[in-house]
Amino acid sequence: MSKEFDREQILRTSGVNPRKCMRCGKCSATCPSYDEMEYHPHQFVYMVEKGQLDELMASKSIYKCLSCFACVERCPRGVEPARLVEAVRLQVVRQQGNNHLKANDIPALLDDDLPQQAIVTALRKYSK
Amino acid sequence: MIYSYYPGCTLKNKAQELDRCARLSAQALGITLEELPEWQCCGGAYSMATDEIASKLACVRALKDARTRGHDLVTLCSACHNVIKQTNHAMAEDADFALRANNYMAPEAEYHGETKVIHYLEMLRDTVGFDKLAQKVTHPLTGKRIAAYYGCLLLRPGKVMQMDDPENPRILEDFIRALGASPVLYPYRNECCGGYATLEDKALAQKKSDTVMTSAREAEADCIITACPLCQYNLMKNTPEAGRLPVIYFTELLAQALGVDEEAKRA
Amino acid sequence: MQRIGVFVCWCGSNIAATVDVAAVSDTLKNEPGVVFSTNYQYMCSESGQNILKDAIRDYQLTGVVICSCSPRMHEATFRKAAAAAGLNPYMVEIANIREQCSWIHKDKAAGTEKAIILGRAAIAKVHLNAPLTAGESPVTKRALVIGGGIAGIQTALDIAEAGFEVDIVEKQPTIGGKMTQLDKTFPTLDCAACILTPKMVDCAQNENISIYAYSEVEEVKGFVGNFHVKIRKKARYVDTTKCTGCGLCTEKCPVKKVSNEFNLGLDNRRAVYIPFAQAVPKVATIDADHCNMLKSGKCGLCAKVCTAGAIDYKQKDEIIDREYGAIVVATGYQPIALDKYDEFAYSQSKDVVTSLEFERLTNAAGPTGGTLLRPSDGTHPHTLVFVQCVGSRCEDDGRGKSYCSKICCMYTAKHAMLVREKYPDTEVYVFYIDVRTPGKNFDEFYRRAVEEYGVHYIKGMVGKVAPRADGKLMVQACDLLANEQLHIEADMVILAAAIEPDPSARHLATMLTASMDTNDFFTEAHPKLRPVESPTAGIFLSGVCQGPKDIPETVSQASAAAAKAIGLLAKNKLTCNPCVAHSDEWMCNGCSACEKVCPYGAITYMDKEFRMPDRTTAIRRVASVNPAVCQGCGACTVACPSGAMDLDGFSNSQIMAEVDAICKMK
Amino acid sequence: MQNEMTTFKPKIVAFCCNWCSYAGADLAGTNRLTYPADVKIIRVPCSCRVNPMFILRAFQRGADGVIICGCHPGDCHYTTGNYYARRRMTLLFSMLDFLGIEKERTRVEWVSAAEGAKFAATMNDFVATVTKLGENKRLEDLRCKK
Repeated sequence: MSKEFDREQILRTSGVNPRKCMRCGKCSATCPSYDEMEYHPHQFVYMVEKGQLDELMASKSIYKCLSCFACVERCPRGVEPARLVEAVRLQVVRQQGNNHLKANDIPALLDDDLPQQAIVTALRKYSK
Repeated sequence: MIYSYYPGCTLKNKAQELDRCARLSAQALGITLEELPEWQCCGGAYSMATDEIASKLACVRALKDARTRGHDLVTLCSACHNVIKQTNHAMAEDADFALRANNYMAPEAEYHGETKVIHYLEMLRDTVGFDKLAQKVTHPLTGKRIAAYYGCLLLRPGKVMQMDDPENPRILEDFIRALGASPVLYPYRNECCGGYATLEDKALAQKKSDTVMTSAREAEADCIITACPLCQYNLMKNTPEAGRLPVIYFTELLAQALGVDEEAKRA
Repeated sequence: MQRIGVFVCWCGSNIAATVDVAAVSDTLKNEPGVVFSTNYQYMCSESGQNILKDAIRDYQLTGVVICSCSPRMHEATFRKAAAAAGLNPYMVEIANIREQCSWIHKDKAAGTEKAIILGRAAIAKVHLNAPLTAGESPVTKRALVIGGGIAGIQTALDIAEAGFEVDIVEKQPTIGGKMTQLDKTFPTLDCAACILTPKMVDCAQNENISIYAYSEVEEVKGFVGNFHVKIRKKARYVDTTKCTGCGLCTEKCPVKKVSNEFNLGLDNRRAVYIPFAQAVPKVATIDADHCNMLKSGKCGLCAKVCTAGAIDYKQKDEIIDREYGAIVVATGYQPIALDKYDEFAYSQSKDVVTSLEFERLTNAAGPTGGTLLRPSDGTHPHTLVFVQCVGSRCEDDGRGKSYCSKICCMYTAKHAMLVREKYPDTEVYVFYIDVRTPGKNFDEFYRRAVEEYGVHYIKGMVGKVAPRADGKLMVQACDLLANEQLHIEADMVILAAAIEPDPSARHLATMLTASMDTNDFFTEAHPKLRPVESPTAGIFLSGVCQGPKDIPETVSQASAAAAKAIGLLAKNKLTCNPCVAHSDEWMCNGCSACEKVCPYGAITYMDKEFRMPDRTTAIRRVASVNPAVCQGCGACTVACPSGAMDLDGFSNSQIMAEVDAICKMK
Repeated sequence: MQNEMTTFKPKIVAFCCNWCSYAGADLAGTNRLTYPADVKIIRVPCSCRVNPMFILRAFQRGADGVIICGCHPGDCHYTTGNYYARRRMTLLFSMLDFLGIEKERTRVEWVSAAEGAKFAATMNDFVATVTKLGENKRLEDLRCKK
């Protein structure tokens, strides 16, 4: 699939206009997963705008977003970077055989107290 | 006062205490919670993608059912509340999404976000009233220092959830005061516990949960209350045992203060 | 039949690029009454105007239509040119084919067609134009300045210097405004008080200036040259003619815990108070909300200790009626409330302060005597974090402001520099999105903060400030250039809050019928060419009420507003707008409908003798419009049931003719 | 039918008050914000100068839509003019509706001198609405048609 197609699809899926970004970095300042990410929230916005998608789609960073909405809440320009991270991840996991988490993997990850909520959430986030 | 009630899957399983205490307390406060007969799992996370329709239909069905029954819908688990409230908002505000979602449903009765979704806490604040609640407390928790943990899902995105100031909330603190205890303010009460990352990145969940736990401990709290089973899990399982404060559901505290928890009394 | 000349302007390529100007002038040549039609590159240029003048003479034109830019731009220019050629200036009509045609339509065919229709409408109107003569009205030679900050002070001083009377109305007990609260001023680091207080004293001593402090404008009536204003002088419960400002009452007052607004609530004042030592007028004020005597009648201590006998618990608000020729608005600004930005913990920690509060904390006359101490525990802070753009440059989301507040970059550099200079043991961080320093010696100033004083400037924003139980503030931020998340243990956090117009400005704008933009800043008559005038004649703008400004800019604008006001006051007579209403006495039935809707009271009734067709005489009650008072809104023309009332320049038949020309089938 | 719909160009008369909306229209131009050329503006000193007769005349002469723009409530240059306009037009428009001229063909909008974008957006929306309704055949004086 072409890069331009990916970019268009990501913009449509996310509903985000990365041009609204004024590069203040508040999303990355507030992100709880910052240290776990290779590319940080502000970079998602910048790189999607510039079309540098191969790096983003190959990066493990897309599985590190906790969907905590902190960047959505605090962005002064209403860019909503979390939507972009979600859209890039979907662009990857929606491809055939690209599920990041498979149902068969789950039993090994369970313990006695783990709430069901964690499993369904992870499946929703990591798989199509 | 009658409400439709959406418990969610975790409350039927690992977080039964959250649910049980909520029902007992509601009864004591003269509120009837009518569980929706055919609710399905909310999915745990609200997909932010504009083209995710099918995964949100379970919520739309629950919302529509609540509309038919004619009562506002009460939720309890933070995650369910977040997903249902955001879905409802999208059905009301996003015409494109509403059109596509309605296309999956029975065509004769389109849904456009008519149901009012409130969290159990909002019900306590706005319907019962914290002052009235305080009068009904039979076993006041005087002297207890309690840290409220909001996490992220209860408050954000603020514009949609509209429960409280997302950066400086007070609803849980007011709740704690109503029960006769002292709320402890600490800065990480609205930061993420690590959430579902515990499944594949334990270290991340441990780091985040520890920040919250440490912050509450330094503020000299006796225990932490929460409305989210996953927060409760992370704070209990992903923090070092030394210095770990007990983490309980806010409804457990409520049932205790109202003196309705027979099991707890027997124990 | 009129002899009409049509002049189509190219405006360089502004019009000619999307409108076929030759086609327009050729088509309009065939309209009835048109005896001359041409097009030219720049009609507003001298040679363009000469074409107009020559044509008026050569073709004996009785009416002129110019197809050009907006009449708001050059109507006056062309009217003047026509008058110079001997044509009544009100025989000129403009067809707006630039702002309302060529600039908005990209399709040349559609643009040309529309330009022709707009030209036809103007021609149809000119056919019905009649020569008008402007009347005159007198000018009251006194100016009102609303707001006594540095902007109002400078304007008042300049107007007074030119020999005209000027009144300053200030709602606070003293003039001086926000500048009195500042410590030093950039970029030269003069002490604010040292350069401001002499000006305040000048105001008090200038015999042309009257200061109405602790007063507010209550009502504005009238129009340019002739404003009638009611000023409410709020009761101070102190006779200002007797009070010597000795301050004895403020020492003896038993009510000690009133939040001191001058120090932004960082310390307390008494219920009777003088805001600060250099206040002008330096008289005491009793705060009625907190005074025991006024609340319960039990105390009266201040009256006992006052040797001048100035305390007067029975004082009432006083309404003063004054007349003015010009009004200058200088209502200034306030920092926005930060309660919606609690990720910075402003309402959770005393050690998170706004920049204006920081000014007080470093001011020698402030609550700490100029020693920088943490408000929470009075200790010396070692690590300070400054956050820029708090609430500025935001999407319109109900939290912040969409504009750049303009002054924050510079005052933050100033704060950072002063802290480092006075306390070399500190570490100072400034988190910025962009550093904006376009001013004389501004960027040099900012560079000195970095290079000489070692202030750490970090490109990135702060995401969260977490007040820890041990009193430290955990600042979580992003360093965009290093691409890393930072965690700084700070002792104080200083927020550069966005500034917004003073909330009183909204109501004032309504009273003045002066327009405001969506942010409640006053709109200027033209954003580039008439920046200190409001579109409402006789209302001038000074300082931040028009948009964010620093002190040097405010002072230049204040002087500019003064110059404009002086220009108005220097005139003995003003030419009135001749486009006023008039009543056809034969059609008027004296019903009073017009009088009721007139906002200016310009319509009166008189009994007039008429010779009737049957040669008898009858006395009838008819409406009469005072042309000096009428502002030409036209409300009466629509209210009139008999159609007797009409508006010169915008008559019923003229507008109907325009409607016809626009709706006419092709 | 389809073809007729796409080629139909409505005739729209816009009355703009001199102080706010006319200036707002100028600002739309200065900012190059486009709207259809079907809109022709007539400058009046105030929205209260708009006599219901003008609107009847416009429809009589073949207009498909009429819009009146004035200062926001409370911001009228003449203090109260726009309030009069609002009341008069409310009555007039309901009468026109009764006569078969749909409510969507008539509109009162408040546009300040600073709202160029709002002016353009309003005109775009109004033209689209009127275009959808098609040609106005009510009240039209057939003698005016060639």
